[in-house]
Amino acid sequence: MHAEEKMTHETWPASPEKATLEAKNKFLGFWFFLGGETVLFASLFATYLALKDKVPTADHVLAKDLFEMPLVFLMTMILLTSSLTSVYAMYHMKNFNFKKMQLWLGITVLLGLSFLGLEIYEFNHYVHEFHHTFSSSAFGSAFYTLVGFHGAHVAFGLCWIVSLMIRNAKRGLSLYNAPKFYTASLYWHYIDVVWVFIFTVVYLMGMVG
Amino acid sequence: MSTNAQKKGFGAVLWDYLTTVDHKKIAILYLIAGGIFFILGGLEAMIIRIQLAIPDNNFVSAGFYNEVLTMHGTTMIFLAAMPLLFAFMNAVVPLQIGARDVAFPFLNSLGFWLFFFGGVFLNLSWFLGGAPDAGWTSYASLSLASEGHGIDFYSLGLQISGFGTLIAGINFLVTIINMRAPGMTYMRMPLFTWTTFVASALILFAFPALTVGIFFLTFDRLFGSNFFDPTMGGNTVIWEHLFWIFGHPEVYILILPAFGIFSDIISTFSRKRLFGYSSMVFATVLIGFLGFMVWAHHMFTTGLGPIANAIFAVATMAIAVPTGIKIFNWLFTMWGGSIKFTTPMLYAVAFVPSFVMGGVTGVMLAAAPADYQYHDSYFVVAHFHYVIIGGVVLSLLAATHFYWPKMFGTMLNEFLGKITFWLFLIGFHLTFFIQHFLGLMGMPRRIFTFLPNQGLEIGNLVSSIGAFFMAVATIILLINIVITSVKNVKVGNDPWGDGRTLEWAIASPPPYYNFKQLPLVRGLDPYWIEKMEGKKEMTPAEPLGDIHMPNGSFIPFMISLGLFIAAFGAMYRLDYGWGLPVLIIGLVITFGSMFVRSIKDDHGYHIHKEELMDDDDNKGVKA
Amino acid sequence: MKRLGKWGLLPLFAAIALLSGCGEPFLSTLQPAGEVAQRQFDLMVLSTSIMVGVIVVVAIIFIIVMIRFRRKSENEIPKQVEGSHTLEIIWTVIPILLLLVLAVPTVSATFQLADVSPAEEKNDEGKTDALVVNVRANLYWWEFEYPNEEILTSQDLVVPTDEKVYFNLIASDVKHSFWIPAIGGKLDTNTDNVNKFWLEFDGEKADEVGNIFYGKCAELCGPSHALMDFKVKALPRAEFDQWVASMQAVKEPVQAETAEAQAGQEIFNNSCIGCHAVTPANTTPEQARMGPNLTDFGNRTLVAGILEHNEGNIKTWLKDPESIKPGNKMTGKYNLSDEEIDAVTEYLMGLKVQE
Amino acid sequence: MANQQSTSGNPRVDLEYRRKKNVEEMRYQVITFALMIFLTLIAFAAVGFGDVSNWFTIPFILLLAVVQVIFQLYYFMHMSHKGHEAPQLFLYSGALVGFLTVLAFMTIIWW
Repeated sequence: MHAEEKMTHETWPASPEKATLEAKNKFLGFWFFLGGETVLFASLFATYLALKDKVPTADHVLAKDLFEMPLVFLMTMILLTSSLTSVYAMYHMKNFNFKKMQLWLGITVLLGLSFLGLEIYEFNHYVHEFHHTFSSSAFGSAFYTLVGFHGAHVAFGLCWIVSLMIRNAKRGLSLYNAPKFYTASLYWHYIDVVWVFIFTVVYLMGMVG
Repeated sequence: MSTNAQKKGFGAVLWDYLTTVDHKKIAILYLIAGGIFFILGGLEAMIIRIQLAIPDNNFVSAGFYNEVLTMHGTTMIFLAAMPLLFAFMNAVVPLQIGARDVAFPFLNSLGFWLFFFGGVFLNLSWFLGGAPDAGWTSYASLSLASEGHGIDFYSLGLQISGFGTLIAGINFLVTIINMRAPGMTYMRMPLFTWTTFVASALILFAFPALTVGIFFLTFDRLFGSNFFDPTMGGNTVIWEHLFWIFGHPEVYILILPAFGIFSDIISTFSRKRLFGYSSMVFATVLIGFLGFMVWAHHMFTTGLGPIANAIFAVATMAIAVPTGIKIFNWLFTMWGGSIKFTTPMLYAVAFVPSFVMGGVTGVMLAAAPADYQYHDSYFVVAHFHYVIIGGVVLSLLAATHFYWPKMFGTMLNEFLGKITFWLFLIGFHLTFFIQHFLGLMGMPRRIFTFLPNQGLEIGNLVSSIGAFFMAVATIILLINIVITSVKNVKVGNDPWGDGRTLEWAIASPPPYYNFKQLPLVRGLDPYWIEKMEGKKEMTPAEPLGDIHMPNGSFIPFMISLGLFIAAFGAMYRLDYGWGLPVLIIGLVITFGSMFVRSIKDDHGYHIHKEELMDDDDNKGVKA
Repeated sequence: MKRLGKWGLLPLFAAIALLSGCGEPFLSTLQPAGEVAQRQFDLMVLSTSIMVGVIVVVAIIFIIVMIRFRRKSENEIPKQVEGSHTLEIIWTVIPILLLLVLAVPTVSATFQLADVSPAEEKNDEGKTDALVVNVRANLYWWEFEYPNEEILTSQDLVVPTDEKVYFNLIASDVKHSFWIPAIGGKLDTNTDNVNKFWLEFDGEKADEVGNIFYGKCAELCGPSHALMDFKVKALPRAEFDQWVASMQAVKEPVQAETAEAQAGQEIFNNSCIGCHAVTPANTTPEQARMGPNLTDFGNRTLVAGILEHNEGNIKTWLKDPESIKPGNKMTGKYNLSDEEIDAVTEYLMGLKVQE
Repeated sequence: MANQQSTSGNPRVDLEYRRKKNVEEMRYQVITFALMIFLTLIAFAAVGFGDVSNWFTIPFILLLAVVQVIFQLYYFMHMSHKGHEAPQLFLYSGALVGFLTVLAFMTIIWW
C-alpha cells in the first residue's frame, strides 16, 4: 500500500493512520513526543506548585483571590467539547468521509479559538484588575508560564489543524494525509489532558486555598 | 541520482551534505562537528591544566578561567560526547538492525543542524563579549548574577541544541521499534542498538526537564520573570532540581551507548557471543530506570535534609548492582575467548579497570555523609572524569577505530592507533588518579588558582603533565586520520575479520540505500551465524524490488538557522532596538520553513530494480 | 604485562595513601580533627576497603583473562557460551550484600550529622545553651555572628574546642558553600534559606596545628571563588570566653593612639565606615553590613583571607584590591592616596580586642 | 501492509463490519464524553459548594482528574486499541518521571 495511491471506500484500510511504514513511524514518534511533553508539563506543574503564592510582599494577590469559577468552568466545557468534536472528525476519517471530517475539524477549531479568546481575556483581567503580572512575583511567573505554555500549545494546535484543512481541502483523504490528521487530533486530545490537570491543580486547588 | 561515487565539485559536495537526509552522511556530519568541538573542549582543558600546574599561576585571569571551565564542561558534554555518540549511532544502528534508514530521515537532519547551530551559537560567545562563566551546571544565583551575555549564550545555545537532541532521541526509538529487519527480535539486537534504545528513552524523558529549566533561566534573565529570585518569592533550588533531573540521566545517556560499543567490541575480538546477553539487556534497562531516581545525590550538601539524603544515597548505591553485572559479563565474555588485541580491543580492555575505578568512587560518593567531604572537591572531578573519559571517551576512541572502515571504507593505521591508545591511557590515569587525593587533601573544584604551602603542589603538577600526554595522543590520532584519508586504501565488508553483527555484512562504506534486500536474521550475531555456516553474506528476506528513498532537503538547515537568528534577537532585545525585529525575523524563518515543509508533499522517490542490478555488476567484484 | 602490574597495584597505592594520611593537617580531610570529620573519614575507610575488595577481584579475573585467552591462531573458534545463571546470581547477590553493609552506617550517619535540635531549644532568656554561629557568606568574605553573645566578626571564625558548635548558614548574594575540610564536610550557604549543621573541633588536634584550621568556599561563586578562604581559630573554652568578653567590651570604636593612626581613623571614618564596622555588636541590619567587620582586625591571621598578615600586604590590598581578589566588591569604592593608605593601615593594625 | 486488510475476501462485507465497529466505538466515546463532563461537574461542585475540608477535597478532585484523563487517553486517544503497547509504556514512563518531579518539588523545596 503506497501513500500516493488513490483510495476508495473499499480500499480504505481500517487503520489509515497506520497503513504505511511512514505512517506507523509518525504515529509512534508522535506518541513518544507526547511522553516527553508529559515530563515537560510535569516540570511546569511542579514549579508552579513550589512557587504557588510565593510573593514578595503581603499586598500581592494570591491564588484564592484571583480565580473565578464561572470563567474556568466555561473554558473547561469548551475544551472538553472540542475534544469530542475532534473524535467525531476522526470517526469520519476512518469512514473515508472527508467532508464530514472537515466539518467537525472546523467546529473543533472554532471551539479552540473561543477557548483561546477567553484565556486572553482572563490574563488581561488579572493584569489590569489585580496587577498580577509575569514579573510581579515568582507566583506570577510560574502561573503565566504554566498556563501560557498550555495556551501556546492550543494556538499551535489550531494553526496545525487549520493548515491541514486548507492544504487538503481540494485533495480529499489519502494515506499520505490521514496520519497527519490523526496525529493532529492526538495532539488536540493531549492539550485537553493537560487542561484537565490545569483546571484541577491550578484553578480548583487555587480556589480552595 | 547515481549510486556510484562520482567526482563532484566542492560546491556540489557541500550542497549534498547541507541537504542530506542519509543517516550515514549525517553520521559523518556529527563526527566532524563533534570532533571539532571535542578539540575545542580539549584546548580548554589544556588551559585549565596549564593554569593549575603551579600555585599562584597567572597564565589566565580569574574571570577568563571561569569562562574556560564552564565552556570545557558544556562543550564536552553537549557538543562533543553526545554528538560523537550520535555519529556512531547514526552510522551503525540502522545497519545493525538491517534498516533502510532511520525512521525520520528529515528529522535526523533537523536534529543535526539544531545541534550544530546551537553549538556554534554557544561558542560565538567567545567573540561577543565573553563566554558563560557559571559552570556547566549554571546554578541559578550565580547565573543570574553573572554580567554580560555569557549565560544567555549558554541558555539559548543549549536550548537550540537540546531540541536537536530530543528529536534525535525520538528518531532512534522509533527506528529501533519499527524498522528492524525480518527476524531481528528485540532479544537479538546487538548491545549497541539496545543501549542506543535505552539512552534515547532517557533523552526523551530527561531533556524536557532541561528545556523547562533553561526556559526559566532565559525568562529570568531576559524577560523579567522571578523564578530564581528569592526576594520576589523565587527559589534557586528549583534550578538545581530541574538541572539534575536532567543532568543525572544525561550521564547515563552518555555512558550506556559507551557500554554498548564496548560490548560489541569485546565480543567481536574475543570471537565469542556476549556472556549473559539477557542480563546485559536487563542491566541496561535497569540502569536507565534507576537513573531517574537518584538525581538528588548531586545535591547532598544543598540542605535537603537527612530523609531525602538517606533515600537518595541508598537509591544511588543500588545502581552499582546492574553496573557490576555488566563488568563481570564483559570479563566472562573474554574468559575462554580468543582475544585479539586490535586498537579498538585495547581500548575495550583498558576500559574495564578504568571504569571500575570510576564506578567504585561513585559508590563512595553515594555515601551521603562522606559525600559532604567529597562534594565540589577535586575528588568529584576525578570521579566523573574516570567515568566520562574512562568510559565514554575511551569508547568514542575505540568506536572511531572500530567503525572507521565501515564509515569511510579505509582502515586507520593500527600502529599509530596503538600509540594513541598508550599515550592516552597513561595520560588519563596520570591526570586524574591523583586528583582523588587532591580533593581529599582539601582542594575545592573550579578554583582558578591555589596557594602554595597547602600540600597541593605536586599533585597538580603531575596532573598537568598527564594532560599533555592526552593532548599528544589526540594529535597523533588526527595525523592518523589524515594519513589514512590520503592513502585511501579501500577495504571489504568485514575488514576486522571477526565481525558478528549485520553492519559487517554490507559493503564499506555501505551503498546509500543500505541492504539491497532486507536480510533475514536467524539469531543473535546474525553475520557470525552465516559465516559459521560458510556463507559470505546474509540470506535475503525479500525478493529484489524497488526501494523507496526519502528526498534530500534544505529545510532542516533553514529551520535551525531561523532559531539561531532568533536567539540573537532574544538576547540583544533589551540592549538594542534591532533585537526584537531580529527575534521576529528568526522565528518567521523557522516557522515559515516548517510551514513549507508541511504543505509541500514529499513522497520521496524509488530506486528501481534494474538500477540495483546494474549496481551489482559494477561493484560485485570489489567486495 | 607491565600495564597489568600497574593496575593491580593502583588500589593498593590508594589504600596505603589513604591509611597513612596525607595533605596538610590544617586542611586535609584525611587527617580528621573533629568528630564529624572523623565519622566521615571512617565511612570513607569503610567504603574504600569494600571497594578495594571489589577492585582486587576484578583485577585478578582481568589478569587471568589477559594472559590465558590471547589469540594463538587465526583459526581458533572458541565455544559460544550463552551465560551462566549461577555466576550471574553470585555477582548480583554479593554486591547487594556489600552495599547493605555500606548503606546502614551511611543512613545512620546522615541522620546524626543532621541533628541540630540543641540549637533549637531556647532557654529562659530566649537563647540557646549550645553555641550557635550564624554564618553569612558574601562575595569573597565570610561573616560570623554569635547570636547568643550578640557579637559578630569576619573572616576569622573563633570557636571553642571539644564541644559541638551549631552553624546556621546563609548567603547574601550568590550561593557559596562552607567547608572546613579537617573538621567536617561542607554545607551550602543558599540564598533562599538557612541551612543548619554542627561541627566539633578537637582540642588536641587543634593544638598540633597551632589552633588554626583552613576553611574554604566550595561552590563556584565568581572570579575569586578560589580565594574565598577563611581561617578557624579553635581555642580552649576559657580562651574562647575571654575573647568573647573582650569583644563584648568594645562598645564604641576604639580610639587610635599614635598620631598617624588617628589620622588613619579619620580617613577611615570618612571613606570606609559606610561598609566596614569597627564595633562588634550584631545590631546593624544585614543589608547594611556590606563589608567584613574589622573590630578585631589586628588579630587576623591573614589579609583578605589569603595573604600573610603584615602591613605591606594590607597596603597592597588597599591600593588595588582587584589585583588580589578579582571581582571583589571593594574595588573602586574609595580613592585614597599612598599616604592615606599608610595611615589607614596603621590604624587598622591597631584594631585588636586582645593583645 | 497486508496485515491491515481483513481476511474474509469480500470487501463489501468487511466494510459493513468496520462501519459497525466504528459506530460502536463512537458510542463508547460519547459515553466517555458524558462521564467526563459529569466528573468535571462533580469536581467544580466539590470546590464550589462543598464545605468539606481541604484534606478531602484536594485528593478527591485530583482523583477525578486522573480518572478523566484515563478516559481521555483510552477512548478519545484510542489507547485501548491494539498496537498501543509502546505508546503506553512511554506515556506511563513519562508520567512516572513527571510524578517524581512533582513529588520532589512538593517535599524537598519547602522554604
